[in-house]
Amino acid sequence: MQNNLLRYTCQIALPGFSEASQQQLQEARVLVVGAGGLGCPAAQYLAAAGIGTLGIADFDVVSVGNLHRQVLFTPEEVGQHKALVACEKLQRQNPGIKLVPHVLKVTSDNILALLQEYDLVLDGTDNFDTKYLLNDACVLAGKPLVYGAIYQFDGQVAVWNVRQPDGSFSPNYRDVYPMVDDSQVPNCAEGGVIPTLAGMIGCMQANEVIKFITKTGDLLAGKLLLVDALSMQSRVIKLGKATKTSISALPQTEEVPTLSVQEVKQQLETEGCVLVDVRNQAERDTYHIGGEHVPLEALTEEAAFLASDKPILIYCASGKRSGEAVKRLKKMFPEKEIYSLEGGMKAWREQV
Amino acid sequence: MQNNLLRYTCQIALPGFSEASQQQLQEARVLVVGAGGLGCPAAQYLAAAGIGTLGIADFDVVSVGNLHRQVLFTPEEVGQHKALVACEKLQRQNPGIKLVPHVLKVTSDNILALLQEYDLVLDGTDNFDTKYLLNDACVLAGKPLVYGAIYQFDGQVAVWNVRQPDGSFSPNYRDVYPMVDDSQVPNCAEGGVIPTLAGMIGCMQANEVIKFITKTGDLLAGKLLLVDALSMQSRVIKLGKATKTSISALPQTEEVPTLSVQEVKQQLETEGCVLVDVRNQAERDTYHIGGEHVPLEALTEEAAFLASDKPILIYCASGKRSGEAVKRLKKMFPEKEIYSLEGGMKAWREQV
Amino acid sequence: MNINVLAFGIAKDIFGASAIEVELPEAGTVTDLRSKLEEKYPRLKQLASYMIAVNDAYAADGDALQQQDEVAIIPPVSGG
Amino acid sequence: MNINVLAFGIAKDIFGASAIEVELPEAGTVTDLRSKLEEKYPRLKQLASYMIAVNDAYAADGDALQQQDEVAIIPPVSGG
Repeated sequence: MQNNLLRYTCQIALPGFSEASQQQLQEARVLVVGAGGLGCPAAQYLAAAGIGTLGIADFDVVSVGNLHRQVLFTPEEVGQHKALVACEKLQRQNPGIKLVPHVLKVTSDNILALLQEYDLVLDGTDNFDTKYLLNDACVLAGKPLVYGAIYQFDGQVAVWNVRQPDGSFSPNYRDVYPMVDDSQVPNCAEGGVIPTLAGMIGCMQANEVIKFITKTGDLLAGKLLLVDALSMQSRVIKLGKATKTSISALPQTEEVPTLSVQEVKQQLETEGCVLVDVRNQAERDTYHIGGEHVPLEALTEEAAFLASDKPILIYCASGKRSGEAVKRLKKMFPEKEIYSLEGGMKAWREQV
Repeated sequence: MQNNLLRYTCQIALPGFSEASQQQLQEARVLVVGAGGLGCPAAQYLAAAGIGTLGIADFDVVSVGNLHRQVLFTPEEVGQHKALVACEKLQRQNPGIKLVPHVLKVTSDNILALLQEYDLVLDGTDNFDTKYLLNDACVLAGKPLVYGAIYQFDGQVAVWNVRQPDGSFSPNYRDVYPMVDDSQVPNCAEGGVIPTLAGMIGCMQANEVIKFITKTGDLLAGKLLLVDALSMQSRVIKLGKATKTSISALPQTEEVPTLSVQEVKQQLETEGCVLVDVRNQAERDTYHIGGEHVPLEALTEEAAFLASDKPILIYCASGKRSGEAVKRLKKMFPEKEIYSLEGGMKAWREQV
Repeated sequence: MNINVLAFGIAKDIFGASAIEVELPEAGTVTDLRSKLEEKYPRLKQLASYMIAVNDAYAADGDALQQQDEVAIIPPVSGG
Repeated sequence: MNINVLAFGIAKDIFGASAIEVELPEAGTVTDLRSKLEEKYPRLKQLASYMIAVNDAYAADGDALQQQDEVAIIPPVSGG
């Protein structure tokens, strides 16, 4: 056996695996989008198993609140770009593969060019906008997407858009969820997530990637796996063989004007701004930084704060609902200066 | 919120969790035995989630063949003690917890003293002898054991020996498998293992630890979870409420005399020794280092090699069957000089 | 007929339970179930989409339901 | 009666299949199944112990089996 294969002896020994399977892994080019709770464990195992070209796309920096589940990062790295830190560590873990950091936010402008460099995408993102963007881009590019998502104790895994022997493609995210109002679904910053579930689901995604590349086992294509970390019961939902959706264009990425915690502090100390809290009453009662309180649902009816000529800063728990609020208000008042607080109260409490 | 809790915001936000749950995790003392395929991911998530005292027991050093699934280690650390490397990395990951390396092989002589320092044990071992030792020691000490095991694409998880409200204890390993002839069950070095399954099962074990400590969800006590990484179908087998076994003493750890690859090389270059390969014909045909070929099943009938007055070195794929062979022969011929090749052909090919 | 409906993810919060019973006319369909649920739990409709699975398979709107079916409401999840 | 037996782990190698059919007398027990299997697959007996689960529950040796039962052979696993 070649010396460089010694590392992989215990997987080459698997039934159905061979040195040729290891060669397939070495030749594969996999893009992990999002180096967060799912992306960290997935990338660790893909690197360990010898995926030859592993891209990590993330525009964000490490924050303290990430550390309970994003196991590639340490407190010393808070403030550094996740994609760079992840690639550096994974390169040390496996010097025999190529790691490619992409410090960028994937958008409708850049995603198709990025996909050209890869055979397969792993969805480690944490928001619906990017999940739909990745899904639609993979459908347009004809490439499989290994999807994962988590919330509290519930996880989902599937492999979307796999070409079948008859030329059709397996179902994709829009077959299951045609569209979502994301302000109605809390994210992990709001509802919490158990770190070990992120680990399980990320490993399951990496597992599907390895199965796809080496043509081993039964893929979760045309299926959706549901995992409940409270009971460890799981079930596989059959989705049908082929997609019934037709996707012909990407959803356009909307830019939401944001201000960072530091920028807001400076603004408050100088010309000031109108603060608007769009969280619910219970969240407001627990902790707030002043200003008006207008829950997101009531926003367009109770927008009296728009009368001020100061800039408006909208905040919520994580920046998600405030981003949605800014989008809605900007549609009605495109000339108004309205911002969302980046990272919401979570970032505020970490940084102030 | 206190500054040192910011790291844990996203798990304190979970339904049923609170700052008090985080305090329970901080006060817990968990021992991970085996820093291998299961121990690495389990310890990563236990450290990330803030287990206050985390012990890592492993006597072994990092080898190249570990790296495809033991994600805490890099090629630079080959030859270093796993427990030390793991504790150093996990301490950087979470400086707010106490990490305790135990560079030792757990045996019937030391296990009970070791358990006194901990509330709960996570089984990350890779052999039946240590699994039974841990099981029986936890039963004697009245402490829960979070069990995990993997082979090829199959994984198992359970929580043994949990005290019930009525004072009885939930089933343990011996309720399911009273005893095993371990020479009949191949290990990962022989049959292979998919790295991502190690990640999943390790994370599931850490998940049960967190659930136990914070009294969240339904534990896998009185149950055995089976996971199939090929299909991602899993099932939970009900084992009954209370144990039916009675354990009153520890199995005595048998010392198997071994020689390392380097020691064998030296021996061969000086006074020489009798080599005996106890693998099967297919393994023999693929690669061997000479000497007699006597498969383990035939060993006690075909022991003509015992006539030599040179030391006898028995080898197999990983050191497991050769260890078993040495035990059997030593019982029959206690005065003979018989050794097992440590790490088997796997270690040989890595080091020669 | 009474249909037993299991809740996943945020549907547990919306129903306030991990399973509920829903009364439907004989030969009711998935669409009937959706209307009934959205009438009682308006937040479900606000999700814009959620999957209904019957006996562990995706159910289309016109599919007929039967008393013994195991029905699951599986809302979207976005965390990562 | 014919019992459908699912194989896990090393039992798949021993049977050479992930499921086999075993012919048992009516009202046969788990012990009868064990004997039948060990006679046909001696390697199973060499494991020293393996679990038999019936309809996802641990089955003791005296338990009676029925035609429609889902039987699983779950050998021990030691890897880590």
